[in-house]
Amino acid sequence: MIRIHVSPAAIDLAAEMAATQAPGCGAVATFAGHVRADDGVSVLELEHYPGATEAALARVAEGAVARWALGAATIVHRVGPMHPGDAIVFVAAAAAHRSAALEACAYLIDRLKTDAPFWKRETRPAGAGWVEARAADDAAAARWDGP
Amino acid sequence: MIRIHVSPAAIDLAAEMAATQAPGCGAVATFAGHVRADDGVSVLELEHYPGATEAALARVAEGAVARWALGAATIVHRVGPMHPGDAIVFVAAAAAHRSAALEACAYLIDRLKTDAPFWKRETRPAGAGWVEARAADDAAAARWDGP
Amino acid sequence: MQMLYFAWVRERVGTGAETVAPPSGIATLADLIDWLATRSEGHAAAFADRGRLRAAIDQEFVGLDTPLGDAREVAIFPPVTGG
Amino acid sequence: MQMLYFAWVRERVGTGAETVAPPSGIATLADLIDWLATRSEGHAAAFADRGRLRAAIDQEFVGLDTPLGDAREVAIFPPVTGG
Repeated sequence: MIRIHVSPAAIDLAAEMAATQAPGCGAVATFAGHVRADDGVSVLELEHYPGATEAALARVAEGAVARWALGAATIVHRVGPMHPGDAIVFVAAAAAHRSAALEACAYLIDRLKTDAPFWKRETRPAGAGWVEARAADDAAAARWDGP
Repeated sequence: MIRIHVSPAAIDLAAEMAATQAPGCGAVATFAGHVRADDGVSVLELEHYPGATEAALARVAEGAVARWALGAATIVHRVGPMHPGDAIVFVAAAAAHRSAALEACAYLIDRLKTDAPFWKRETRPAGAGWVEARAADDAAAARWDGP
Repeated sequence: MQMLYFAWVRERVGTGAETVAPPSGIATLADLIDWLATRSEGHAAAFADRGRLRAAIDQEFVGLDTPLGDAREVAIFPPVTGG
Repeated sequence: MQMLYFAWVRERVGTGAETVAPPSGIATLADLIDWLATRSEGHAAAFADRGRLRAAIDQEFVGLDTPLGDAREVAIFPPVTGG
């Protein structure tokens, strides 16, 4: 069961976690990313490519389901303006055993960072600007590439 | 902020996830283990060593907080009788960045499995019995050993 | 051909979407970007640093050397920064 | 000395807790287990397979070759299976 949502609404983390389950799946791993309050950011705005975003996230989730035989995978990404403490993204994987759930959860967030068309714009005291892509994110995603 | 709970009460996963946060921690990773419904188990009973259990879980959490500079770590373990679908265990780690949160979350559950005095007793159609320890769990915990 | 622009590419071009009719001889995405850069100062600024551009043809992410084929929708944008 | 037993060790011994006064000459956990095994058929059954036993002295997990020292609480139990 793959669940993909891209929306300007606040993410209901508890509901999303509860929805990521399947018969026989005793292990559920989740990751949530929140706007950090400690680096002077007052507003974080997420732009995306409607249609292509959902398709890219579905491919990421399908890749995880196939690779780790998941019973359920969830990717929820908020778009539009948000504020410190708000959840930006939530991913979750349900599997029979913990190693599959934990690895798949890491895969979902690593791949999402490089494979889905989102762009972050930060407003700080010194002004506003687009966030630069990080080489570390490419490296984190690439570790899942294989033969 | 380390939170440790061992109790016969049902685990409130949403509340535990929401409580695992700290200033500056934009990344929260969680793992929940549930009683599997698909292998004929009707009752799973968890016995533990009161006092020693909480101390062992605190050591596991302190190890994770020190190693990954976590802002918050939570370990909640249910004891007593439970049924298919019930959450047995929930762990969570909050950090500034995702790799620390994800790795610490895996450490918490891997170490809990080998370092804390819990014992599982399953009731199946064929009868009841104590669950045998798994060599795979020792291996998973040992991968965190290092110089 | 429907063009879409995102993030600072959109800001520099001055619009998030426009319809264009490239002349014959525009074979690849790179050719298209060269031609788009001549349309306005904004386009020129948006497309000045080719190394910072990524693209999709009909919502598939592709390299800049990709042939346009019979593309209906082409998107140009910076490296992604979601999550 | 307070003894605690858990899981199938507790079931075989027939109790989860008992107070014992080992004779002098019982230096290590292994010595203690040898001596406990003589107390009843249940104890003997519980402690028959030394390789499946784990232990804690005053709530610290230790190997079976550990000296008892002035232990107040000794727990004996199977390998743990939490999580």
